[in-house]
Amino acid sequence: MIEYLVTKHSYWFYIILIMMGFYGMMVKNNLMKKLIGMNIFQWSIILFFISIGAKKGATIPIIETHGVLNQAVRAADYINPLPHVLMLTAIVVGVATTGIALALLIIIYQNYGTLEEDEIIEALKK
Amino acid sequence: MVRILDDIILDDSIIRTCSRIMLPFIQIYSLYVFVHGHSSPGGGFQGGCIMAASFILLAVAFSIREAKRRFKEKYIVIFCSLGVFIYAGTGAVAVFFSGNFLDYSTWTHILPTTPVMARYYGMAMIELGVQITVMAVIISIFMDLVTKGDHGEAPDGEDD
Amino acid sequence: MATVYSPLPLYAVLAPLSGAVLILVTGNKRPNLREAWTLLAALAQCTFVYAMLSPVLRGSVIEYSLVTIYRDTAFMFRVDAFGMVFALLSSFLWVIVSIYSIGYMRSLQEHAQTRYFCCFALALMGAVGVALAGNLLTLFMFYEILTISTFPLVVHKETPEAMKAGQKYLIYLMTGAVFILFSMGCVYYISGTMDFAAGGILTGKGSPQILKVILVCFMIGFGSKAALMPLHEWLPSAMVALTPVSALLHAVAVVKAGVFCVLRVILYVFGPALLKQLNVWAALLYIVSFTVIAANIIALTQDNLKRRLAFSTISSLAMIILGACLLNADSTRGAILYIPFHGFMKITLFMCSGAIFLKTGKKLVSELDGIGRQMPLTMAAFSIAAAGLVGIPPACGFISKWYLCIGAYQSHETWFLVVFLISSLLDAAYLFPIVYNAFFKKSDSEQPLVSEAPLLIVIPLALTALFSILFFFSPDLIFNFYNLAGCVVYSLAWGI
Amino acid sequence: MTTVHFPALIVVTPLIASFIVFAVGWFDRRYCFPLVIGALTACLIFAAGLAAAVLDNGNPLHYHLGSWPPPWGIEYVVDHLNVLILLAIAVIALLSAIYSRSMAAREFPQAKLPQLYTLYLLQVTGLFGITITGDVFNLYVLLEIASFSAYAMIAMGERGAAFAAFRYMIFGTIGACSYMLGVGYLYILTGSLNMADLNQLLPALYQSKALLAGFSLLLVGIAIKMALFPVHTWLPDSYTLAPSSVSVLLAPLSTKVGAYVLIRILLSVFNAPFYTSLYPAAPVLGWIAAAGVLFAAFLAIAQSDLKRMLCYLIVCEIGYIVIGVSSSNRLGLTGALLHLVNDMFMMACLFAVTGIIYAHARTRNIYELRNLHRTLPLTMAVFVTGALAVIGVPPLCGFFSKWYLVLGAIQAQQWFFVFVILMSSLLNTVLFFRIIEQVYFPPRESIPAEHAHHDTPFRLDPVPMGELIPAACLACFLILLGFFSNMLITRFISRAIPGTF
Amino acid sequence: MLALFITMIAGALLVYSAEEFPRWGDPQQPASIHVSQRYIEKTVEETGVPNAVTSVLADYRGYDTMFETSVIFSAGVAVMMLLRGMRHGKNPR
Repeated sequence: MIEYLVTKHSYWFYIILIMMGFYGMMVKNNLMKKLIGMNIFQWSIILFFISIGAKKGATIPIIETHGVLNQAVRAADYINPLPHVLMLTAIVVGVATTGIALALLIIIYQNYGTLEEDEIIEALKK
Repeated sequence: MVRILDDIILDDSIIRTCSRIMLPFIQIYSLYVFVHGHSSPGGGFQGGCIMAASFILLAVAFSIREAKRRFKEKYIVIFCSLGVFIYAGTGAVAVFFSGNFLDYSTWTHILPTTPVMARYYGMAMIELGVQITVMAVIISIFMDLVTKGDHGEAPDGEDD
Repeated sequence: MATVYSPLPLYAVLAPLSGAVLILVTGNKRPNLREAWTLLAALAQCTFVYAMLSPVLRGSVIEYSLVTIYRDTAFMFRVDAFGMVFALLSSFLWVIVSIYSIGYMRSLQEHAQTRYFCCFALALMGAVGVALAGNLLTLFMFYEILTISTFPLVVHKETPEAMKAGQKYLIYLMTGAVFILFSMGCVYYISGTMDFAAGGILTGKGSPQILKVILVCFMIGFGSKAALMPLHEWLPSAMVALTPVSALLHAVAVVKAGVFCVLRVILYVFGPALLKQLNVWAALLYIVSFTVIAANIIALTQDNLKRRLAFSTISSLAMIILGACLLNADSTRGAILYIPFHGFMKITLFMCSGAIFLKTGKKLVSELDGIGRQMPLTMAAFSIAAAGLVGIPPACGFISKWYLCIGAYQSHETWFLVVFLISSLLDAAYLFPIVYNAFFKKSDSEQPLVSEAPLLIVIPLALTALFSILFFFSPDLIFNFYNLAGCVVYSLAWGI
Repeated sequence: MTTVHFPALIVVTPLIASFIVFAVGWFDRRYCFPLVIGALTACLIFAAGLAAAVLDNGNPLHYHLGSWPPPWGIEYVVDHLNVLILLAIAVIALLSAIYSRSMAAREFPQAKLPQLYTLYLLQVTGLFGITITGDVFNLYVLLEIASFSAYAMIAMGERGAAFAAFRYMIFGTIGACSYMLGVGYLYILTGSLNMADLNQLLPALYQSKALLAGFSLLLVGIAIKMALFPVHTWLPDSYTLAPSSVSVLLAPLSTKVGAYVLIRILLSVFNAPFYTSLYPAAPVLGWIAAAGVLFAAFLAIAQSDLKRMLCYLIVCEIGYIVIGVSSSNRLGLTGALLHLVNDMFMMACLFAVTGIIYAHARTRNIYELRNLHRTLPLTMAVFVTGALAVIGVPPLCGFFSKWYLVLGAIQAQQWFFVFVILMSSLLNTVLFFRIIEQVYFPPRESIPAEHAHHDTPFRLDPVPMGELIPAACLACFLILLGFFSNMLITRFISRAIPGTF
Repeated sequence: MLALFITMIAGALLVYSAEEFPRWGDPQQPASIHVSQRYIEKTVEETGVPNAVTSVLADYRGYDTMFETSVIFSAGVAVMMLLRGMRHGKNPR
């Protein structure tokens, strides 16, 4: 168990974060808070991916050739670039989601004068 | 409800002076980040964000109107599509040289370089596209959000 | 048995379809042209079907297959003697009824006549398609077309009552269709084919339990159309439809399509040999014979003429199924003969009731006293058909009933012999009083003097009445029903 | 031009077109529509070319983007499974674009039309990409493109649409994120993102708990995207309130494409033993779907709003498809794939008709549609065709897919699924004949005079041809699909199903 | 309450399944040895770009990035369509 805790702590953190986000998204009544929960949700997943790419004692994946071309490069010296690339995409997606969500919230607020879900549903009923 | 263009104007000489000084450096820095993306952390997306940030600073420090005077609505629209178009076009050019889509190494037909360097330039090209689009879109989203979309396409055409 | 490949069955189905399209296109602008299309389509269909008679009589089978619907199951027509009987019957009676209904609709100035004629043509397409279908899938297609296209005819009057009837009709038949779909699936899953074959395709396949389930589902499905007793409810209430509809569809095309499908399943999917093994079969016999008696008894209590005829229809249909279920040569022959003969007689009765309603506006049996003097021809036809239905010799009903009784006797099921006889008595009991009162009883209420209905209405019913007498003297007249029944019995390898 | 580059072009053409539409539309709106039509027509041509190519050389086409070999680069795979769906998407996208012209002009302010068409093309891009891609992460990105354009277009609808869109966005984001998380689990276990490569690597890990977690995360994500029963709640609101010109594109395609993704993940990333025998994923899915079918069918009957009823019908049909998948034998899968294609056309047809009705009668309440067939004869004829197809009346297409589904369930000895399918088709009958009665045979008292409509001459519907013709074409497709369903099955579907079944 | 329950269950399952992950930062975990090796070792000689992230982003998986840019673009268009002239727009949403 201790071994699990120590060697995989980053995964623990991501799980805690993702659950916070999920809970916020499901329970909160205020749409803005829902949106914040959504962001936490997304960023925790990004954290997870980044922690996949990590390697002990490795540096950023920028190959130092020192001018000497085609020398042997050890993959273990550089952290894994792929998760970072994927997460760059995921970040962009997150930004876009937030942008659209904010736009929707502005519209909702202009129509109903509130961001509380139950009040909006009430307003929609009549 | 009053037009928001007029009520987001904060008048503070310190902020204005500082930001006037900082703006060019921010923009230079964004270009640096973009250009050195190949050999150091950075790239089109990051550069674009910083460039957009400079305009956002402009809008915050002076006024939306000011920012829009520097960066016309029309150009936002054009840049939005231009950037992505550069990207997709870069890929499509490869198809005309009977290579697969996005295969920059086929550029050796037009560029006097090796396939490897052709890829190098191709990447520079698309990073440029990313930079332009990201900058334009972030500025546009920012302006739409803060002004509740009440600028640009007013029924009486484009205001400045 | 030789197999002839010819597109005739396809034409026989396409004729009413194109007729329907033409009717729709012509619309209400030119009523005469529209009705001309109807007649033309009917005649064309009748000719196409009749053209197939002679090869079938020679014992060969006409096949024609279009696109493959499903692996080895094509959209296929396969015309054998049994299908021929039903196809001939419905296509010929359509000609007569379309004349009748032209007269009827015109004199009543019904609304939405285009819809009426169009759906009528579609229904006939469905009926003949069912008759000519070569496998379960094709049969099911036409069955559904028949069901759907009859719905507008049932609700034609658009009164709340009619709507209720239509809903009832749909619920019953659609539920049935679902059961059929299920059992079709099982049949394919067990036997790997859906083509009909004399003597059945399921012998030696599947476990008896699943076979029983399939049989029951088929019975529920097709029985709902054949108005077997627990599922008969829609038929009497569907009598709100116009008389020509009741006449052709609810006495011949639709319900007999149900009976036809039941017989198809019994004789060509399960096969007599297999059915004898399953002991569901005995239960089936008892349910059916219960229907025969009960429907007749209910008919006694009905005062509305059309409802009474409807219940008598239910009983007669059950009698046909009973005959086939007895599973021996003579009873089967009798049953198959009773399909066309009952068709001719019952349609006569309905057309008579329509004519009476047209002239006097009367629907109830109790109002018909003395009508015979004013409409002698109509009531004469009525009495002939009634006699035939009861089974009194100078009308064709006798022949089929005779065979049924012989069959029941031969299979040592004396009980069913009794059923046949009792039902005949009951037929007499609810039909003859009408005739008697019509001719010999003076009507107490003073009513305006009315004459015969217009010719377009009288001629058809006279014709059918005539036919139902002629068939007694030569059952092979024109349509060779007798020989066809013989072919069926022979093909089922019972010998003559 | 040879079909070598079609796999890339079919996705890139609408993409590039969308940029051009956006830029050009800013200056002159008149050029937008022709551009859209041109792009979509090109896509149709590409799709047809791909279909021909796949049929010619019986095995899948692979396209390496940037000409990097698969596990390193992204590859596109066109096989018998998705070329059929590509064709269907192309046809429906083109028809609904034609349909949406006058409709959108009515529903949107003129200034927004270019942006609408831009998002429209992006949506089509996303759908094509999802269908054609062979890389799990690329699929995620395309999923998001499709979803974003959907959110925005839905939010332009009637009152309450923005709120519905926000809810849809919350749900959709949960779905997309949990899909991405599942991809992350696959990646951390194998280090690969390519479907074919994963299919090679995974069997060694089939016992691992982490893989099971990843699998279930993927399933949850896809289930939300395809609106499977317990997580379907975003669908009815958002599709009902969306503008007709938009819902005619979204409603038929996006959920079905989600169903396609499910099938693709189950068959191409994992394999049959994993989700049938090793873990009982298939039966679980099947039972959920069966519950969903009944639930949705009953709720559909409870609705009085025509469009909302159709939305519940979509949930119902998705349930059919999943049932077919879960019966996990050749017949059932055939039924599922056939129903996937058929249902795209059925729903497109019905939604198109609903849009026309709403535009013409200003109501969607099925009890106010009386005698509509007098003013809109052809439209209502199309509606009846669609209704009969959904009910499953032969020879319309709906019958055959249901037939295969029933056979599959029987072969899997799942009698309850058989019951569900048959039962729900009964409920559909009730559903539609309720409306058909209201339209064609309204109660007498609602007609002013006894023979008011006696012999009214036939007039074509007073609606724009641009809306009528696509709807009629879709109705024709329903009939053609019925007659040529066997051709589809023998040419495409039977080869798409792996031989292990 | 139910939501809390669901969250807890899901979290527990995730924790449970995370036990089988390779230990964090292990250079030999499959994610680091299967595909990504080529990216690191070959980036200079295949693309001439020392920054592996850039080369993967823009070349190996450049197609993803194109759609990433399209996502940003679509977001911009969406926000524009949603908010522009909202106060002049006729039907309230």
